[in-house]
Order: sequence, then C-alpha cells, then structure tokens
Amino acid sequence: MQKTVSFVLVWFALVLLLAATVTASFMLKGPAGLAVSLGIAFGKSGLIYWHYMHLNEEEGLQRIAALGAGAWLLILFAFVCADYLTR
Amino acid sequence: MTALQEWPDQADRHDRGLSETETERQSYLRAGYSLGSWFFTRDHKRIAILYLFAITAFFMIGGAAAALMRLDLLTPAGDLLTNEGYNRAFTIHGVIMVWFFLIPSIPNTFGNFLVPLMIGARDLAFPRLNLLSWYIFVLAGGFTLFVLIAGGVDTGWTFYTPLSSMFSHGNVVLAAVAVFIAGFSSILTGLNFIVTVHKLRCPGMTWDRLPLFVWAIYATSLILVLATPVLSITLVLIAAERLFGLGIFDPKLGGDPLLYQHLFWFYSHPAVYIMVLPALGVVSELVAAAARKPVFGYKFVAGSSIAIAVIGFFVWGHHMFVAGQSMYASAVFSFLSLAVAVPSGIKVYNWAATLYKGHISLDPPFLYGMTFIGLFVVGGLTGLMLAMLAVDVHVHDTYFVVAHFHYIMVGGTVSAFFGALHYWWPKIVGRTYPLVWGRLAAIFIFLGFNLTFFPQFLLGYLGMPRRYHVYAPEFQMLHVLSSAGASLLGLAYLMPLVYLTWSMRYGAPAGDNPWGATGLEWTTPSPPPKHNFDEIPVVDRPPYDYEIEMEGEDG
Amino acid sequence: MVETRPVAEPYRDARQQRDAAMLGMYVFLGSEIMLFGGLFAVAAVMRLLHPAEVVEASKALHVWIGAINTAVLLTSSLFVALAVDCAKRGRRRGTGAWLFSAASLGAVFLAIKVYEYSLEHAEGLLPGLGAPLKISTPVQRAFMDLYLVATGLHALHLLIGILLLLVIAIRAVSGRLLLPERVIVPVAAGLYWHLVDVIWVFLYPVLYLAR
Amino acid sequence: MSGPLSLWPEQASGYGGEIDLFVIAFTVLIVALSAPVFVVIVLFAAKYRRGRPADREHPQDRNVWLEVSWSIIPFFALIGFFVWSTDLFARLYHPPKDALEIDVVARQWMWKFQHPEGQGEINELHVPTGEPVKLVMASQDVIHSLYIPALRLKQDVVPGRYTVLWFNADKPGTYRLACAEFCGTDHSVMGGSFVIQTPAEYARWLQQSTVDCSLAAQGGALFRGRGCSGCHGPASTVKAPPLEGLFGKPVALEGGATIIADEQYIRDSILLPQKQVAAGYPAIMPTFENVLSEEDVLKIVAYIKSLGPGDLTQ
Repeated sequence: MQKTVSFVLVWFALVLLLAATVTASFMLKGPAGLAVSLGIAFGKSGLIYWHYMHLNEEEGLQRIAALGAGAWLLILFAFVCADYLTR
Repeated sequence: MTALQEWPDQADRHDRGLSETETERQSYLRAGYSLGSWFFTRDHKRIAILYLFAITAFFMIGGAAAALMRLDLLTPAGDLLTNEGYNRAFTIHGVIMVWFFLIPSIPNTFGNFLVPLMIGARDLAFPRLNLLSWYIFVLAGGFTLFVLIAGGVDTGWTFYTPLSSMFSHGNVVLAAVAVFIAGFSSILTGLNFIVTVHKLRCPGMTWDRLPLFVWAIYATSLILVLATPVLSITLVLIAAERLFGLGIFDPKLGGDPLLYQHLFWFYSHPAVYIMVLPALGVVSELVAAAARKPVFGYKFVAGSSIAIAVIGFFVWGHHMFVAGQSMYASAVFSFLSLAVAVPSGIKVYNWAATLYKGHISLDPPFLYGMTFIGLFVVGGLTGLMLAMLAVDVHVHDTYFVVAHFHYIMVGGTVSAFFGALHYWWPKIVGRTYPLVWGRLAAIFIFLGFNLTFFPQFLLGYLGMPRRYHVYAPEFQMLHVLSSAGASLLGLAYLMPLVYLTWSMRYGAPAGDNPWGATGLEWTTPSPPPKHNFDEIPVVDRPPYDYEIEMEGEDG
Repeated sequence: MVETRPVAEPYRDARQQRDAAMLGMYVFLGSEIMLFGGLFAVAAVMRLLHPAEVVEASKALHVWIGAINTAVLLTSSLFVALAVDCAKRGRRRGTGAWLFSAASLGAVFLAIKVYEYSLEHAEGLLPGLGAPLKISTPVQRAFMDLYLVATGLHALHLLIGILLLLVIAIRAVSGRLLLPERVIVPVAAGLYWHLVDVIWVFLYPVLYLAR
Repeated sequence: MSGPLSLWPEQASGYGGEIDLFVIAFTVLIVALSAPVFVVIVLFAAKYRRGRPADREHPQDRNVWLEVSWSIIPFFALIGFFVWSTDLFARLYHPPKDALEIDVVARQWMWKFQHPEGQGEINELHVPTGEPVKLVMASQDVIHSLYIPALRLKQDVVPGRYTVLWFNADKPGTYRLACAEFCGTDHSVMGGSFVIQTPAEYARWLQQSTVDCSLAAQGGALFRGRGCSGCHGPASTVKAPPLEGLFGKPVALEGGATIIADEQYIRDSILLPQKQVAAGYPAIMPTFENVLSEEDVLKIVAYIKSLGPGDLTQ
C-alpha cells in the first residue's frame, strides 16, 4: 500500500518539476536557462529511474547497465561540442 | 621445420571416419535432420553454423567485388569498368565486407558457438532472440545485395554528406535502410552476449577464470550495444535528408557536413574494434594452446580488451584531421589515438612472452596465429603513423590508409577467423582435416596478403589517392604487383573451403580434445551434444592451467 | 518474488532467469538512449552554431501544448508503475485496468501531438506539404526539421509502447499471462514505457524551451 | 612524373622535406618497437618446438614490472613524436599575413583558381617560388579535397565554409594536384597540374593570361550590379552597416558577442544574413544564397577586403 503512496508522491514531484521548468523558461535566458531546464530534466528522469524503473530495488550491476549509456553519451557531447567551440 | 607431426590425441583412430561414430549420433548435428530443425533451432551451435554459411557467402561476394577492382586497376586507364562501375564496385566491397562479414564474422559464428561452452552454460541467455538476430541479419544482407547490385550505390561505405544526401544518383536511401536493419542484429547479439556472460557463468567460473576469448567477446558486445544505435540514427537522418530535404547536414540550411562525420565515426571507429577485438581474443586462445602454457599476464591481456573497447570511443576524430575540424580537437584526438597503442602493445608483447619455454606446435591454428600477430603489428604501427597529425595530412585518403586498415582487417581479423576455424573445426564437426594442407593454406595466405597490400603503403606515400579508378602511369607497377598478390590471396582463401568440406566426410574422428588444450569446450564430446553438458560443470582452477614441469625434460 | 513455474532452457533457477531478463532490458534501453542521443547531439550543435535563430524557432512552438503532453506522459508512467505493483501482488484485474488506462493516456498524447502538428502546419511552420512556409530563415527551417524527426521518432516509440501495453493488459485480464509468476513481462514493458517518458522529458525542454 | 615505377615522391617545399624527415625517423622507431617481437617469436618457435629437448624450467606466467615497462616506455617515445608532428601540423593553421592569396573553387569535377589580379585557370595552378601562397578554398557542391603530394599537403574543401591551405614552394617544376576526398562519378579524374615557377616566369605568365580587371574590381561590379550598394552604399536611406575598412576589424553583434570580420564572416553575412547580425542594425538583409555562385561571393569578399576607409563615398 505505502508503495502506491510513494508512487503518487513521485508523480506529484514530477508535475511540480514540470511546472518549475516551464516557469523558468519564461524568466531565464541563454546558458542559465539551458542549465536549469536540463537540470530539471535530469531530476525528473532520476525520479523515474529510481522509483518507477525499480533501480531502488536492483543491485549494482543493473544500475550500471541502466545508467551507463547515459554517461556514455557524454563522450559524444563533450568531443563534438569541443570541436565546434574551438574552431 | 622438422617433420610434420600428426594429430596429437588420436582417440579411435582405427575407424577411417567414413561411418558415423557414437558421439556423432548424439551430437547437436544429428539432433533432427529436417530443414525446420535447422531454421527454427534455438541451439546456439546450430545458429552459429547458420551464421557461418551466411558469412562465408558474403565474404565471397565482397571478395568478388575486390577481385573486380584489382583486375580493373591493372591499367592506369582502368579499361575494364566505367568510373561509375568502379565506384559501385568499391561500395559493394566496403558495405558487404564491413557490415556483413567483418563485424559479425567472429562474434556471431565462434562467439555463438563457444561462449556458452566456454562458460559452462547450456545456451545463450535469450536463444529465441539469437535466432531472430540471424533472420534480421540475413534479411538485411539480402536486401543490401539487391540494392547494391540491382540499384547500385556509389557513395562508398562511408556515405559522406552532402554527396550521399544530395548529389549521388544511387539508391542511398534503400542502402541506408538495409544497414539500419542490420544494426538491430548487431545490437541484439551484443545484448545477448552481455547478459550471458554476466548471468550464465557456471559455478566457479569467476571473472578471473574466464577464457580470454570470452573477455574479448564481452568487450566487443559493449561496443555493439553502445555504438550501433548512433549509426542507426545517423542513417535515418541521411535518408530523411535525401527524401524530405532535411537540413541537418546541409550548409545551405545552416547545417554542417562535418556533423555527419562526427556521428558516423563515433560509431565507425569503435566498429573497427568490433572487428578486431574478437580476433585478439581468438589469438590469445591459439597462442596458449600452441605453447601449452598459461597466457603470460592473463590479467593484463584481459584488461587490455576492455581498455581497447573504452579508449576506442575517444579517438574517432582522427578520421577528420584534414576535414576542417578544429586544430585543437585534432591534437587531442591524435594524442588519444596513441593511447590505444598501449593496450594493443601489451597484448602483442604478452603473446610473445607466452611462447617463452613453451611446447610450441606449428599446427595450422598457430601458423594463423603467427600470421595475425605479424600483420596486426604492421597494421597497428602504421596506424600510429596515421595518428601523427603532420603525416596524416599527406597520406590521409591515400592507399597508405587502405593498406593500413587492410593489414588490421584482412591480415588481422580474417587470419584470426581462419585460425579459429582451424582450431575449433574438430570441435564443430567432430572430424580432423589434413594438417599439411592447413599449413600450406596458412603460408599462402601470408605471402599473398603481403604481396597484395605492402605495395599499397608505397603507393600511398607516393600520393595515390584511394577510391581512384583512373591513376597516373607512374603507379602502374605497384598496382600490378598488388593485383598479382590478390589473385594468390584469393586462391589461398579457397583452399580451406575444399579440405575442410572434405574432412566432414572423410576426416578421422577428432576425439574430445585433439589439441590437448584446456577450457570447458574441450571437455565436451566432439561434436558436442545438443545441451552441451549433461550436468553443469563446476570450475575449481585458473584458466590455461597446463601442467608446468619444474625440471628440465628431454624429448 | 515467488516463482513456481519451471524455468526455461539455459537457466538454472528462477532468480537467474529474472535477473537476466532485467539486465537484458536495461541494456536494450541503453541502446535506445544512444539512439536518441544522436539526435540530442544534433540539437546541441545547432544551438552552438546558431543560438539566436534556434531560440527564435523554439519560441514559435506551442509551449503549453507541450507542457500538457508532458503531464499526460508523466501520469501514464504513474499508471504503469501502479499496474506493475498490482501484477506483483497477482491482481490481474488491477494490472489490466492500470495498463489499459496508461495505454489510453498514450493515445491521448498522440492525439494532442497530431493536433499540434496540424496547428503548426496551418501556421506554416512545418516544411514541405501545402501551406506556405512562414519560417523566415533557413536555420529555423532546419530546426523545425529536427523537431519533426525527433518528435516523430518518439511518437513511433510511443505507438509501439501502446500496442505492447494493450496486449499485456488483455493477456493479464484473460489470465493467459500467469501472475505473479510471469510478472517480468509487465515489468519489462513498463521499463520500456518509462524510458519513452524519460526521452520526452528531455525532448520537451530542448525543443520547446530554448530561450 | 617519371617511368612506371617510382618509390619516393618528388618534393617541392621545405615543409615537405621536414615531413619526409619525420616519417623516416618514425619508421625507425616502429621498426625498433616491432622487430624484437618478430625475432623473439621465430626464435621461440624454433627453440621450444614441441618435442624438442630444451630447458623449460621455471617458466613464468606473469611479471608485472616487465609488462608495465613495455607498455609505458614505448608510449613515452611516442609522446616525443606526437609533440614534433603536432608542431609541424600547427604551422598549417598560421599562414603569413603577407601571403599571396589565390581563391579556389571546387565543383564536380574540376578545380577553378582565381589569382588576385583576376587571372583565372582551370585544373592548373601556377604559383611563384620563394613567396608564401595562401589558398582560400570553397566548394560549389560536395566535399572535395585539394591534394598536392609534392608539398605533402592536403585540405578538404567543405561546402558552406572557407578552408585554407598555405605553402612556400621552392622547387620550380610541374607536379600533380588531385582531389583526395571521394566526390562522385569522376572523382578519379578531378585533378590537374601544379606549376611552380620562378617569380619572373610567374610574372610573365600573369601578363600572358588575358584579364579585363582585378578580382576586387569584378567584385565591385557585382556589388553594384546585385544591388548591395543600394543599402550598403553611402547614398542609401536604409540603415545598413558600413563596409569600408571592415575586414579584419572586430564587429559587435546582436546579443553582445563580437567577432573578427574574416572571409568566413563576410561570406556568412551574404549567404546566411541572420546568423550574425551586427549590433544596432535591423536584421532585414535577404540571403543571396541562390543569387550568387561561390565564385561571385569570393569576388565580393575580395572587393570588401579591398575597401579602405571612405572608399565608397567618392
């Protein structure tokens, strides 16, 4: 039962974050705005992964498998952006 | 060389092999004779055989395209083909060899056959998925062939924009779709291996007891899963750009052609390691078995496979030194490319050290292993030369590059493929082949290969650009040498086809462990029964634990 | 988790089989992340090359429709989570009901998306077909192209998800899907659904909220 | 271009010589790294043949220090060469200010070269010795790559931007130039000759080749003909940024950034006007994407570069 409750609470948090990111988009511009909206996006997906996608119940290996690809993408982003920023 | 020795372990030799043996009657090969029992099988060993057939077919098609090109390049004017025809020929050669031979070659055949046997499992984690990925592979391959031959694509396997997206006349879209489909096969296979290695190791098969071949396949699978999707999405963008004038890579819409190259090489450079890592794994097995000794520095060799897989994702920019990439990015990529040399070097030096004080046999598998080491070293070191920015400016997109990656891909991976074939053939079909012929084939392949590709290093430094159908007369002599070598190489590749097929019927029964090697796969009968192990084995000793004598012995 | 059903061929016990399935699913989702990662890289480069124009183009999109759609997906994820919870407890009806409502929210998302496309088309934002382009610069057009590809690919994934959930819902209710023994099936499908949700969670700010 | 067999490429610049030196030195290194492996393998294969009597006591199967040393030492050797080659490479990105500028336009399947005084040539490039030459290259269609083996130089020519190649040729003669990046059907015949001449010969060649007027002057004609002067001219009523003395100066952009007005900036301002809008001016300039060919744009760029302060007002 308390599982259901926690699921609903997570949902509330997600909706609040959504509201936050929309409001932020009206107030912040440029890099700051990007940082905030992406930060919030990471927050949301973190909640989803941890509670809805069972990472809180799985042990290390599964967690690595689930999050590894996300980390791997940073390689692509880092180097591609580095090229464009230093041209 | 001293007198050729006969097969080491000769169980029931009296039987000249014509009649089928008891073990064969219970083997996976005899578990059902109907077509259905093959085409709907979930047995990893049968799926491996299915892959072996498909891949051999693609190897021959890609080879035919290569033969056509080498024939055409005999004369500077290229009298045999038209410019368009030549471009299509090397596109067929590239696409087929890369995506339908090299990438699936060792993982999908020997990986499929051996990984469960080596880790003491009854099958891969997802047998149905395994069969599915074979069907996807064959479907994609057939489709690709149709597109390349019927339609004709002239972009090269790299599909560079804006040539592919706006200017080429070929069926780029269909080709992209075909390769896209093939990608699913890669991803599913990689996924299957990863889960299998993690979850299905038998009791006692700890990570530091894992055969080095399994380590290599595992590293390869990581790349397959992480890199292939990026290629898929890139191909989608190409197709969309061609169909709907999407602007992502189109400078007229503020897009950037170099972005395509970044995305493409983020897949395609790691893909090089997809092709070569399994080969490195095979050679580790061959060297250990040939020397009857544990691989020198097991932990370093195992770790270097993972290191190569990881570093391989940080170096793609070395394909773009003259493409207009930022000079600083180029410098970083150049440096990281040197870093790959470290784990590769570790492997080579450790193999050499493994031979020290071993009992070395010169049976065919080891000859292929030596071929691999030699050619891989040359390919790797010329790769270092290409990683040097100033040199790359001169030899980039010349035959120097062509020679370099053929030393790795053909000299390396294909030799290892044949090595694996000769090493595990007795396990796969349960019969032995004539060793003499095996040795001859190995030697011819070595000679033919070097004659074909060494001249191309010279051509490249002389300034012969790649993908050239018409070339300056001063290059002719070297091209003729190369073509001559190619014909020798082609014949040498056909030899095993003959005597291995012969052995299936007339070879003597191999016995469980003809090489006297360690490893769980050699504890099963040859060929293995459908379920590999009657009861799941328990491992209680390190890998490659050949007995080591402490006193000097006299033979 | 209790499993009475005999395990399939390569496995030694139920635990092992279940872990393998979970790991396999996570790895597969990893490959999905890499797939969309390519698109996000493209978006990043566009923003780097043409910051001003990307912001202009992004402003033209319907922030609020996007927000509503995000809320719809988040809610659907909640339903899926609840469905899986029921499945673990062996409640067939509950599982089916929650899965079905999640799937229908997915359908709602698609409906809204189609409506949004039609608006944009009428406003001349979408390249190609019919209505005159009101986009002032080529770069903004390229951005709209990216928007189309990204949201289109996401919609395709969502469609697959909807079908998946519906099939499982039916099988759960009809009892052809043994629960809780085969709970892994709704769990895996749920993981996929949540990932599609996560992807949208990133698509929304990147496409709609560039300022 | 000698007989059917040659083994080492001709070399026509000091830079080319340095590359050759580097390559030879590096070859020595890789031979040193690999020869031991081959020797050892053959030796062991002979000495420890199976069944051969040999001392096989106490074989080792690991030796961490040995392994660490043979992975680290070669790496340090490599780093030395990395520094050397990166230094050589970096020079290519710093063309001298006073270099003789030649515009290059690549298209399927030909090379067009435009000399500053307006002489144009196709698939043939004449340059003088003893003077740095800077090629500013643009592509009309796909990616090409200008490759001059005798200089050991190559640079891709990418649509949508300018790439630069510079050199200081010192050995008169006729050499090959080729396209190195696969560019479609006739890729392999998209080449020509690269002619290095003494300054005197070069001057004579410039005389012979007929021209009406210099590149900048042709650009000026386009500038008026295409209506650029309508807004950027002195008499115009429209608020458009002045172009006199613009080249090489920093420009303030909408949104606070500043950028140096180089060839690329001027090109983008003509073809993608909204990309970088000069601060304080309305973004009203239309794109000339489909109006001007790459050659036209290069000519206009040359014209704008030639504009000193006040040139437009007279």
